[in-house]
Amino acid sequence: GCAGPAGGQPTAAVAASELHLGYFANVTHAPALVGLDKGLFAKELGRTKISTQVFNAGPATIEALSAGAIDAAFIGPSPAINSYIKSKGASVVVVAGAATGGAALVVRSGITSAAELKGTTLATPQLGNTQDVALRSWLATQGYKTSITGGGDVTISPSENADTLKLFEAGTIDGAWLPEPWVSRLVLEAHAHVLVDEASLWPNGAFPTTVLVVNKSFLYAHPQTVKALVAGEVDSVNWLNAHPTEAAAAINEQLVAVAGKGLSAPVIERALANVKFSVDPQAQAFPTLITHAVSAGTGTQGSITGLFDLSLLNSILTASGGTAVSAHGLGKE
Amino acid sequence: MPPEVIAQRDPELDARGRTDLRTLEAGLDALQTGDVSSRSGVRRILGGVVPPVILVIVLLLAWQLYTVVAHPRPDLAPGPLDVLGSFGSAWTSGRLPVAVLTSLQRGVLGFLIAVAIGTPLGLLLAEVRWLRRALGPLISGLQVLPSVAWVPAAILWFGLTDATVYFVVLMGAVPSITNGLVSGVEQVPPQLRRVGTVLGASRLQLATRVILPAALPGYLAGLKQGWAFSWRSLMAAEIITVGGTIGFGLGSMLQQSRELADLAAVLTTIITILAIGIIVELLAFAPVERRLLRRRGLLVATAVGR
Amino acid sequence: MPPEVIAQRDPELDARGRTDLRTLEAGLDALQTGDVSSRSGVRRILGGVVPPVILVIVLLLAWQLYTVVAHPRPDLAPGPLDVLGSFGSAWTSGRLPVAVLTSLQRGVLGFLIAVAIGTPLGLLLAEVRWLRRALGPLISGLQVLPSVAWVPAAILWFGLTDATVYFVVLMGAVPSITNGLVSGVEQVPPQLRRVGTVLGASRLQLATRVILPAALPGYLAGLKQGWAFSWRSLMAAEIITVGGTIGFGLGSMLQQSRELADLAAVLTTIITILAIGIIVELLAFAPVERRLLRRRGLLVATAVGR
Amino acid sequence: MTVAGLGKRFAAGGAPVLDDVTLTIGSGEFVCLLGASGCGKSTLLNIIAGLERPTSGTVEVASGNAAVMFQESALLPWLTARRNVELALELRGVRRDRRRNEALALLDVVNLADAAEKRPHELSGGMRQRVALARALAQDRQVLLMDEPFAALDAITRDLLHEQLELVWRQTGRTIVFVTHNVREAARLGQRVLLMSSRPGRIVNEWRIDDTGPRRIESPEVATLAIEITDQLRKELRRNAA
Amino acid sequence: MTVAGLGKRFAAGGAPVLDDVTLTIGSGEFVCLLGASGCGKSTLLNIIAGLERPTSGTVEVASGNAAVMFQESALLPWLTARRNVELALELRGVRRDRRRNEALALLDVVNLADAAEKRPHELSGGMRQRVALARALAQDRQVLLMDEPFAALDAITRDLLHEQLELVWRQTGRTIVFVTHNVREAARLGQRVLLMSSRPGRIVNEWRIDDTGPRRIESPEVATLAIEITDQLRKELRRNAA
Ligand SMILES: Nc1ncnc2c1ncn2[C@@H]1O[C@H](COP(=O)(O)OP(=O)(O)OP(=O)(O)O)[C@@H](O)[C@H]1O
Ligand SMILES: Nc1ncnc2c1ncn2[C@@H]1O[C@H](COP(=O)(O)OP(=O)(O)OP(=O)(O)O)[C@@H](O)[C@H]1O
Ligand SMILES: [Mg+2]
Ligand SMILES: [Mg+2]
Repeated sequence: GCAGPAGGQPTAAVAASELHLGYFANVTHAPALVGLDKGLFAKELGRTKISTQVFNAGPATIEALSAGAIDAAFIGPSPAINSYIKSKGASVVVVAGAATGGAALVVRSGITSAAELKGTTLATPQLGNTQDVALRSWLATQGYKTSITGGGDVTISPSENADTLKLFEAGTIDGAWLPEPWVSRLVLEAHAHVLVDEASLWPNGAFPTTVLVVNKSFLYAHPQTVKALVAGEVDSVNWLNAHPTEAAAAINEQLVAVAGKGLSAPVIERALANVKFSVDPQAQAFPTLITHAVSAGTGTQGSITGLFDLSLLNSILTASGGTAVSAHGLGKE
Repeated sequence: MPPEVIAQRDPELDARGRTDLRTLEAGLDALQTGDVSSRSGVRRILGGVVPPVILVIVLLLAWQLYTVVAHPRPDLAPGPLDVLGSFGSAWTSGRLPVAVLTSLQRGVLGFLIAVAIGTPLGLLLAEVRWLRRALGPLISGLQVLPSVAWVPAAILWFGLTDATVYFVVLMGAVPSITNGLVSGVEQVPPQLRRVGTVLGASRLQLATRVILPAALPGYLAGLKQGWAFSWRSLMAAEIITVGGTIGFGLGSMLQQSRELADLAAVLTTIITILAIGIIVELLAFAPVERRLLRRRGLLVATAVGR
Repeated sequence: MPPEVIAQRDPELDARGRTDLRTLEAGLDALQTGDVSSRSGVRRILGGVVPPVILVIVLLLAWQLYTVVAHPRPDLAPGPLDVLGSFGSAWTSGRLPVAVLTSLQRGVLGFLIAVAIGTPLGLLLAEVRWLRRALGPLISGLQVLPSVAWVPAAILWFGLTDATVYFVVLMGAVPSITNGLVSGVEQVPPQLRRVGTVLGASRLQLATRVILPAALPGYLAGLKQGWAFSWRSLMAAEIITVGGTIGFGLGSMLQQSRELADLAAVLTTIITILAIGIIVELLAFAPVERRLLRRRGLLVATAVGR
Repeated sequence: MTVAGLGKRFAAGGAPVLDDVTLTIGSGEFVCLLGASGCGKSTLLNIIAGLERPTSGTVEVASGNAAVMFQESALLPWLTARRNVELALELRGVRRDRRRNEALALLDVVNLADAAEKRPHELSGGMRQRVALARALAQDRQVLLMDEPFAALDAITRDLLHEQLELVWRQTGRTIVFVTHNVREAARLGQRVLLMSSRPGRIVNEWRIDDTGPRRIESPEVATLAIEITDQLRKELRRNAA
Repeated sequence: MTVAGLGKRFAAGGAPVLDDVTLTIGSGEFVCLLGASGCGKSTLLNIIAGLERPTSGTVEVASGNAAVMFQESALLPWLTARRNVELALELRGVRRDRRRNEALALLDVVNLADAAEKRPHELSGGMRQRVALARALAQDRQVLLMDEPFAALDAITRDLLHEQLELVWRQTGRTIVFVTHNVREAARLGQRVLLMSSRPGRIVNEWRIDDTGPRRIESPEVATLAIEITDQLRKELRRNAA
């Protein structure tokens, strides 16, 4: 029972009694981890209860959003784009950014240049996820043919990150394009080395790694709740950028609480050095992501105009004296 | 000539004839329904149970001996004692009981829903000829489809929720149950229908007093297969759909043990799944089926272990 | 009195008797083996095929109408045309043919290996009584275990390789095939064994000329079930074991389509899996079975669509 | 009971199975219908019983519906002998409290009171047919149609059941139409024997036997009649050989 | 053929099924073994055929093994009539090139040359038993044991098969032991009729019939004998009622 935003002012809309938030137990989702750890979301949400669900892959998160099991989620940009295009704009809206950077191609010793990748097997976290698309499109620029059915000059084998570590240690695969902290784990625990840092492929080194999305219908029904969520995230990102030394401990605390196991100090330090936290979703990068996904065969061409609704974020940012972020013509600002 | 006249024509001869016939028939009946001396039930069951149990014990001993003598990598070939230990710890930690309860509850609930859907559907198909001709092949076709193929679609529709699990279980079990009922009704001997008609049964009486009881064995077979499919589909669904709000079942435990590379726990779970399958079969279906078949004389008194 | 004397006693009467008997028997035979006029095969098949096809078309139209009228979210409820488009693009991109070929090849190879293992095992069990009593219940028990439960263990043993897939397929199919053969041999009427003995067959002749041909229908039923289990297990294994060096099969495609949130592709794959199941059944097993049963008069000439 | 000009085809354009069958059976008569297998005896009986519809002609049973007994006893296998009989009583409309005693009385008529609580599979073939006879009597119809009721039994049992059936007939005065292909059985039981031809089924001959009380199947009168009928029957068979 | 002091128990401590059965059968004789069902006729025949071992006593068949014919034809359902007969020839050791003709000749003996290429399920019950007879003849043994071979057939077919069997017997001079519970069948066919008692099975009576050529089942001599045997048999039955 919620009225639409017909009157311009969504006065009829009420705050949701509960907000279901999904995220990964992962360094690139630190704004979620810290926000929960420090109670920043709860503080902003007030009477609205927050309940969380931990995922380990983007597709499952999107499925939960589609099925209405969660209302908002921290997620990589590729699944968000994919869902938006497949649903013809009906599924999700990006309301803020969360993290940028922190992905790289790591390979075994003995491979020092792109030319030596021919005939190798490389892993990615999941078919069609942000890193998978990145690897495929980068390989294409290097002149390699790949296929999502597994053939080609370089075999890409989407595997779970934990499996990837094992497969790499066993010598079954020659490298992987991974997000943090797996890049750091492979480097520090399995003696891999970074061949390509994804940051080097983007202008200014800025590319989106994690964004905050909400169900479109939820946004229409409960804009205040979403605004509170975004406000909590802004606080969280600000805290992370203000306390770089305490961040590792706070993140690890949540990891232990959620996944039962934390990360070693060197891994988390190396990981945090590569990930930047920012509420700017880097909208300008999204069209490039689509082009990459389409050429890699994991995505379909489609319009993402309307994917962004940064109006809530910008009102918060400007109210606190910050600068607004741009949707680059892909939605409300 | 009215019947009474015939009947009274020679009452004395008649009475003599009757007594003589009575003795003759009694003699013949005694000969033809002689004692079918069968081995005692307990001995028969023992004869069926003992050999496989001995074999299992021998296999376990050989396995233990192998791990002791050959010292294989314990993560790739844990011994029976490791598995036992893993079972013990999974049990005391409460993980195993939770998983068993969750899975059993889902399996039973899913099965019951499947029965609730499959039975009226089966009755409808059995009764309405054109519907059976049109829908029957589709339902038989669905039986060919591995229900695990529904998992990805269900996940997209229902997300990682229990609804996904139930959907997959239903897609596995409903066709079996429906088909069992339809073929049970189809296999009712036409003779029995004729008997019902001749005895003057109405359409409803024919259905409830003759056709349904006669179709029961086929229906029961369908139920049994439906349960097997429920259980299979449930395990598949639980293994694939981890995460989300999905509760922790045996399939989840299997997948979790795999992720922890804990082969002993994997084997513990496999054995538990097997044990539950066998126990449900033995406790829930076997007695009903045996009673039903015995009442109809369809159960030949053969040794269990044949 | 030597037989010749009897035979020659009255040759003329004898000859008359023979001719008369010949006419009488011919008359009786003509009466009792009358033309069993059956509906023509084509019409029967048409009668069985047309109603479900019409139903499918109606369902498709209703589905399309729903998507046109109700405008559901296209990622959660694609229309039939979307699915058709997805099928076309998957086919032209080569993904679908690769997946079909890979899966079919694995399924067939796995099934053949299962036959090669299950057949001698079944023969052994059928022949050696104590082995059957000990091993039989274990093999029946294994049939209760969802073969998907073996996937996690197989992954730990064989890693993410094709060996895992084949192992799971074997664990699904071998028990069915073995059990089919054993129960086929068990169901050979004892009368036929006696006939063989009376005719003077040696032990080997009895096995090859009497028991094996008589056990063929049961064996075939086992093979059919074995194939169904192979295909089910294969799909489960392919869906679960993504990554590593595993080739791209229909299960992988299903999982991939799920990850790309592409429900149209998921439905395309489900329909392909169903179609392959039905086609293999129709092309490989049905003709063999029908021929076998018809030769034994076990196939009642009923309408296909019953 | 009157059957007039009865014809029956199963397929629309097929050969007729029955062709112009006309017969009249008086009340209390015991009529045997004799013919080679496949000549249409069961079809005729089913039409009289109302289980099938004739293609042409009419059937009129003066006393309403008829009771039927089949070759296989067709007892409901999940009910005991008594409950099988009770079902017939129930469907006839007998009140619940009287059913049990009436069923037991009927079972006693066929000397089966002791086996009342046994299920069909625990009974021998002869006992099953006697339960079926009791059930047919429970229907309390004037006409009893029997389709080769004793064909599946061994000869000793069959002879006893002949006596049983005759006793029942004499005691109850039912009209019985008894189908068989056993010439001696027909000659032993019937007051009238009707011989049917095959393809199409017609009534081609009829014999009447004076009822001089129970007769043995080995008796000379049965033998004489049997020889005569057999010769006729064989003539029919020879006709089919051509 | 001599059977001496034969006894048989199935369970170690159970009641004997056969007890002290002694009989001698001459070459070329046609002996009918008559008894109520379950009295041990099949058991006795199986012991003579070597399919079962006696608990005590001896069986001696002068001419070696015996051919056997069962109640259900027990043809191999996947072989045509001709191949069924050929199998018997093959197992007897007949050379491959002669089998076909010999099989066809044997089928002609039972008037089935036309149905040689049909499978059992395409044949009527009577035709199947005739194929089984041809197969038994193919074994070329002096002794032919028959266990209720015509019990499952309808009466008309059975009468014809009696004539067929008698013809074969007269032409080939086989020794035939024919088990039945049909008194008239025994009286119609046998030169000697042996009556067996039940529980335990013993030979309690014996009738000899002068062979004056083929006789009809309806003939007075058969009837007289049948009455006599039936009375004896019923005495046996009454004994069991007690
Ligand atoms: N439902 C049916 N559809 C087609 N033909 C039928 C059907 N029922 C019987 N027939 C044919 O009608 C003929 C007569 O059949 P019916 O069963 O009446 O013979 P019958 O005299 O009772 O034979 P039997 O002595 O073997 O019982 C047979 O040729 C049979 O093939
Ligand atoms: N294999 C067996 N094990 C135990 N008891 C048996 C076995 N075979 C037969 N019997 C018993 O032996 C007795 C005689 O059986 P048999 O088959 O010889 O009788 P029959 O005279 O041939 O009967 P029918 O006329 O019914 O064929 C029966 O009481 C039967 O229960
Ligand atoms: Mg009939
Ligand atoms: Mg017998």
